[in-house]
Amino acid sequence: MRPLFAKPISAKQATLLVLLLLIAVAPAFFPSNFYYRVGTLIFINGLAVTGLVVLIGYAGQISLGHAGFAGLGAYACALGPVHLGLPPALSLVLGAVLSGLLAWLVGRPILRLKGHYLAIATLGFGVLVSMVLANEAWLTGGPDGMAVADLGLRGLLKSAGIKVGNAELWYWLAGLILLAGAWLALNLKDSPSGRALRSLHDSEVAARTVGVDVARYKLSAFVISAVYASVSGSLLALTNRFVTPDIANFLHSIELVTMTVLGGAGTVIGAATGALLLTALPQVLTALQEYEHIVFGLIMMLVMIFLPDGLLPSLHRLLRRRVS
Amino acid sequence: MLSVEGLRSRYGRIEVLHGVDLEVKAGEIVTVIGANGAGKTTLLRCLSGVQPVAAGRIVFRGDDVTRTAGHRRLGAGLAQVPEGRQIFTNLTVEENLRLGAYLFSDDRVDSDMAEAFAMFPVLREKRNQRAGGLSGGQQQMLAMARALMGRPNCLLLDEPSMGLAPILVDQILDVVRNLKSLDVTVLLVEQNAYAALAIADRGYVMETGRVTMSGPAAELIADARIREAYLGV
Amino acid sequence: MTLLSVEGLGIDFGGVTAVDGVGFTAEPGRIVSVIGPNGAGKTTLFNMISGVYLPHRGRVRLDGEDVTGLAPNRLAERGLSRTFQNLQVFLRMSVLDNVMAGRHLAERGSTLADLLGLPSTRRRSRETERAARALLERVGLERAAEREASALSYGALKRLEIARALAARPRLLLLDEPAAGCNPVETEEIDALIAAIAAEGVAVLLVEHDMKLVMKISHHVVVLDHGEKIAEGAPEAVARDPKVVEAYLGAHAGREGSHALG
Amino acid sequence: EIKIGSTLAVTGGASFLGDPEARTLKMLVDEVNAAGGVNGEKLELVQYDDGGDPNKARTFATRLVEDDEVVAVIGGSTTGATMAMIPVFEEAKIPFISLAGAVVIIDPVKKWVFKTPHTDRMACGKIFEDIRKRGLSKVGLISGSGGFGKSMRQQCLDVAGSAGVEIVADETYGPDDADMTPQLTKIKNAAGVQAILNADFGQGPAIVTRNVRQLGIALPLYQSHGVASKSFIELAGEAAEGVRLPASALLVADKLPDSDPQKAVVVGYKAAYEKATGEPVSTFGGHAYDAFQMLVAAMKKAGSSEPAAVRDAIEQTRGFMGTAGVVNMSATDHLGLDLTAFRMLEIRKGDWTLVE
Amino acid sequence: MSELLQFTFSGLTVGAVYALVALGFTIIYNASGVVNFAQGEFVMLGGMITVFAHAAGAPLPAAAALAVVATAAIGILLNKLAIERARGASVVTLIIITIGASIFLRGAAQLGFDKQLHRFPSFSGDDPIAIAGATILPQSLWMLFGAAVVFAALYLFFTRSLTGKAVLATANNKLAAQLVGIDTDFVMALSFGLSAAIGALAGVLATPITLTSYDAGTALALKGFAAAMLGGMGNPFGALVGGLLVGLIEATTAGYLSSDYKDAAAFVVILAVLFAMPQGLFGKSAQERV
Ligand SMILES: Nc1ncnc2c1ncn2[C@@H]1O[C@H](COP(=O)(O)OP(=O)(O)OP(=O)(O)O)[C@@H](O)[C@H]1O
Ligand SMILES: Nc1ncnc2c1ncn2[C@@H]1O[C@H](COP(=O)(O)OP(=O)(O)OP(=O)(O)O)[C@@H](O)[C@H]1O
Ligand SMILES: [Mg+2]
Ligand SMILES: [Mg+2]
Repeated sequence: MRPLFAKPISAKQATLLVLLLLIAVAPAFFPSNFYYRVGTLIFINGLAVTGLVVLIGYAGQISLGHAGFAGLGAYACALGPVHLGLPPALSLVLGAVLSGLLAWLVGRPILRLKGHYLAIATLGFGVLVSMVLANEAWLTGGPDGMAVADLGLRGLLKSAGIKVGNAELWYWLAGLILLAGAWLALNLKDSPSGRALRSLHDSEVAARTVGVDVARYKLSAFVISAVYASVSGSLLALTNRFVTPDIANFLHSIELVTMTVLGGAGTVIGAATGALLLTALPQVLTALQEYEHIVFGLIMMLVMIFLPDGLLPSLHRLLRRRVS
Repeated sequence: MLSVEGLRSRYGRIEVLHGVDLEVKAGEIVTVIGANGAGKTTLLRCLSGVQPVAAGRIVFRGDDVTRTAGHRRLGAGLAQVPEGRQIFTNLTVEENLRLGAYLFSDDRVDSDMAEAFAMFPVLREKRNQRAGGLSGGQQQMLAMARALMGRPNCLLLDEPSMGLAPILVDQILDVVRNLKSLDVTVLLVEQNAYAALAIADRGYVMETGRVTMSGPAAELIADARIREAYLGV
Repeated sequence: MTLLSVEGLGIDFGGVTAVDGVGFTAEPGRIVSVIGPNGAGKTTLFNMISGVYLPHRGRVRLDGEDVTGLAPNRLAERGLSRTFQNLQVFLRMSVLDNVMAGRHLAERGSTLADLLGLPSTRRRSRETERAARALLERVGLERAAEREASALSYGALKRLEIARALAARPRLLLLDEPAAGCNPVETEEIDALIAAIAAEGVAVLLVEHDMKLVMKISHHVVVLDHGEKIAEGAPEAVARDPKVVEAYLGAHAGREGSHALG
Repeated sequence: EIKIGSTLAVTGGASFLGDPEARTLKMLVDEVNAAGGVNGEKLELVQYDDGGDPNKARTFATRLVEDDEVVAVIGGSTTGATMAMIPVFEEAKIPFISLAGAVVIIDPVKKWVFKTPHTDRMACGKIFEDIRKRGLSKVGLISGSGGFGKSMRQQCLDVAGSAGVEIVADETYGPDDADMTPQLTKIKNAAGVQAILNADFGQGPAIVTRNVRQLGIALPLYQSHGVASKSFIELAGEAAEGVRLPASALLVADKLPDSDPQKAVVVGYKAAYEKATGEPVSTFGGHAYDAFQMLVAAMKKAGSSEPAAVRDAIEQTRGFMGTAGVVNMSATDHLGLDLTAFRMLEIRKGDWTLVE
Repeated sequence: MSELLQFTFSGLTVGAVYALVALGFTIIYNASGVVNFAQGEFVMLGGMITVFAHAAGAPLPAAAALAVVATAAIGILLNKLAIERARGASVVTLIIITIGASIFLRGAAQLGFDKQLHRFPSFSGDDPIAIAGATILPQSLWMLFGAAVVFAALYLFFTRSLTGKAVLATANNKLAAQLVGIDTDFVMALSFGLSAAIGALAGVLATPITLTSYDAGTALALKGFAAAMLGGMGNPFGALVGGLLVGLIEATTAGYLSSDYKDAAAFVVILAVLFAMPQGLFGKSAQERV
């Protein structure tokens, strides 16, 4: 038998390992409970961004409307318990299914568009969703939002004799879900479907001639990323216990895409990095008071200028150059 | 006219030119032959200033142009017909040609364009069509014609006969030969090595980023190693 | 039964007829070359046969069945595979992944299974990889397997496309100027490769301006000019056809062509 | 040292709420510290900018509680942000005084949550009262589609019946819209319309006011308390003549009769604010002023900065004179203002005047 | 009837703003394929600089001219310091840089100016012009006029001038542009300068009607972008028509249907048009041959 270490671990295993270590070890350095909250937000954003890696990084299809799906997921968790009497966890699943279905429906016509036209169409879709959420106050509480039921996990754990703080609990829950999401996306990358997605990214004609059903694969990437966004939105609503239509705002969509590209659109670990940067940075920059936005914009530009392939891939390349 | 000393260039961290020396005298036709991936295209890209030079010197008409911006070299008379044609697919044929003479005023453009059309009548037929709709060979003609619009005194040709029908291959090589009579210096990269050597004064052989052989074209054509490795006879 | 038969195929672009009334057939194990001057309509013909363009007139039949206007991926499912004159490589993927993508039809499965990384998926991936590496060896790119495709030289990309097209195990292979950008020695390697592919029972359609190659390996030659078929037949006969010599070969190449025939 | 937290919409669409609020808090903290602090301890203000985004507000709320360990929080410029933060403070048991408008914040009463601004329901009531006084009853409503406008629209629709007013047209516009003539044309053509009410803050009301003039509509135009700042008059220009709105006494501080019990407070704050910032005072800064003074008074009264003690003291606030009026809190009323606190103002010759 | 006319006037007023913003997008897009997310900030700067220069005592025309020139300079700087440095980066990367730039400019405006809403006097007063029972403000006519002039200038630039062709060539194939002697850095600087100037002009013309503040750019950019896509990105005529169309759709929806969903109507129309014409109304298909 060959010794274990003789076989280098694959990129997929390395990514998962790094993520797992980061999630598990970080709390040791948390000065206060507040950092659990930031960590939770990073994981929740990271999840949506991982979905966008599938859509943007693998398949090369842009979307400026994914906050719309996050909004659906969030409001599913808000409305399910109130209007249908569903438990929140089930509402999350229902939201994901609905988002997937909606993505499947609108994806067909929308994904025939390319580049900026695809961007504006998805943006339009997102705007429509957020408008419905804001306007149909009888259902959604309007722009001022509505309260969301408790997930009830903490109570469950308590009755099982496990006591854990709310912030901590959400940290671990979101971390686990992000890991699961990353695992799925990584599986996909080097699978036959992943190759089909990446091939149509580079040349649709060539992808067609090797037999790839381009429309179908684009659609599946769109549906997958919509489900990711929806789950991420549900988690955000559940951890906040409150939701407003802002979650479906197009600025949120742009933020998600920015995270995706900033970290490095093609890779899951890059996406997580982008989520980390854009989520944590504003917290760090609060010290700068009114200079916050200037510095934030500046950092975004600098990262993209000096690390044009995104934070992680570029750093990786730099390091390799150093070594060789 | 054009001399290159110790030229090195890399893509990212991979060096693909490892110190190339080469010299083209005024009025000469010099050809570079070599296998796929030898670095011929990279060499021409360096000469035109669209590929960074890591080390070495490029001297054009007595001036060191190693760090000169690409569009300045064109002003000095150095033009290129690039690999893969690189035409402006969204512009019309005529606009492509007009941009070939970008640095020059309108007055000489009309006559030059008429010459180009005379050389490749197809282009006249398609003058108002989007260049992206042209067939591969027609695009190659357009690339050649566009470069000539700039009235270069030194022309770099990267596989100008690629994708051309045999009739046109002959014609292109005739054009190249004629350039000599117009005092245009030519550096020709060509896979059709036999034909290239036939019209060239001198030749260089490149292998994996280095010049491994050089000499008068007639000598190279007769060289057994070259005949076996590049001419296939 | 005839594998491919093309009947009266034609298409116009904005009033200009690019191809008109072209017909011919192709059989397993045989190489049919399509030659003609630049702009004669060869690539357009390929685009119509492979489903990239929708023909305005005429029929394409595979195994006698009308497949005109079918999407390229549907045609690929029926065993048609091709390369491109204007390279269409998956530039951001590795060389190996390019060829693996070429085996899409054989390796595809449910996307859900791929997401979950089920053993069946991994097994298919492993098989694909083995096949892809073998193909890379066949076109001489085995050492470049892990490189990103965008880092290859033009000639290498041409060969990569051939490997990708072969990965689909086609019954009908369309090659558009496979030897462009290759020197005579490299061209010989390619012609040996094409001959070998045909010998395995694949029907090959070849567009190429290298007359030596065409004359050497074709079983049948179709000549196009201005979108129409002007001649057809055995290579020797076509090369001597005055119409062909005038429209296409020119004096010198005509000589070269007949020279190649010995 | 006593740490007080705040998170406000200093930037973003609601920045003209959050910006004066933030400036006011800074100014007041400095003032108090210069005077020796509270109960012998200096105050420290920890302030964040949530841009009006509820999710950010929630994060900052957690940060204030967990990381900064503040004893009380003032803030939430918008209703959405406030509502998103409430569970955090309720759980952490920290008194929280909101500066946002909607009734839902304090109705039903939440143990740790208070607010200082008038509710939009009160504004509707005040406006309808004035309309009735003029002998009118048919109102065309045009509201912004943001949180403020939406919420006030709903409240106005709710109270219209009991106020004896009929809403004969109900139009909306988006927060970034530049021309409301289509909506106003519809209102103009509505049967029997006698007055127009615009529920919104920000640029919308200025544009509506100009559009009303452009269309030559001669009906009385009412704006909400959301436009109560000098810049509205500047932006709307001449078209603002005759516009009426309910607002706090702050805007007419110097015009109040000396006998007015509120005069001292509003004149004092106005002068201090305008000196400190060089900008005209607005109602919104006043909300922060009220909240801060109430908090400090509560801490003094409790003689401690213990959150629970402070909370109890806030709840016992009686007869506190703020910029919004007299505040009388109780266990069942965490706002403590009544309608008398509102003044009806009219814009004449480019300035606020009291309507009596 | 006068109702419809009023809705049309309203639509044209708003549409002219969108058209001006959309026209600003075309140049940078045509030079680089990049949708410049900071375009809205150029519009904002045009308005804000005019406001503050005017308040500081400059006569309105001088203040406006200063705003246009200063904004153009900021555009050129943005190109020099950011875009040019990211040489060879992908279009998506460049777009993210422009998003960063827009956040930066907004932050800078918030610091350098203030957070208040502003406006300055209309060019020809505020007395509405009455036509058949409907009214339109003179400033709306100024905007329509401005949009028409910018459109005509851009149209001539791209179809008649060699520099215009060089701009198109640079976006189409940068390598080839360099090989024919086009100074692509200059082309980029020029397009950022021009785009910024057009944006600033839009701000100058629109502020008397729309008002402005440090964060007014985002919403304008969104609508302008939508209008440009409706008309077909990169085509000045498309930008003009797209802008006016979006304005008219919004106004008639607000007037005849529901003002709640007037933005929705605009996007529904855009989606419908794109499904039928994937390149917008006047966009050219740029399908590459294989
Ligand atoms: N963009 C790139 N990134 C990395 N490596 C590259 C890139 N382009 C070319 N190379 C490598 O540089 C070497 C030289 O390539 P070049 O294109 O100059 O060869 P060539 O002699 O022109 O070949 P051909 O005859 O096939 O055109 C090759 O090994 C190639 O793989
Ligand atoms: N998409 C298109 N739009 C406009 N014209 C086209 C298009 N495709 C082909 N054509 C025209 O059709 C004719 C045939 O082109 P095609 O590419 O098929 O020629 P070809 O025989 O392959 O030539 P070559 O040997 O140069 O590659 C040409 O005149 C070309 O301009
Ligand atoms: Mg080459
Ligand atoms: Mg062809």
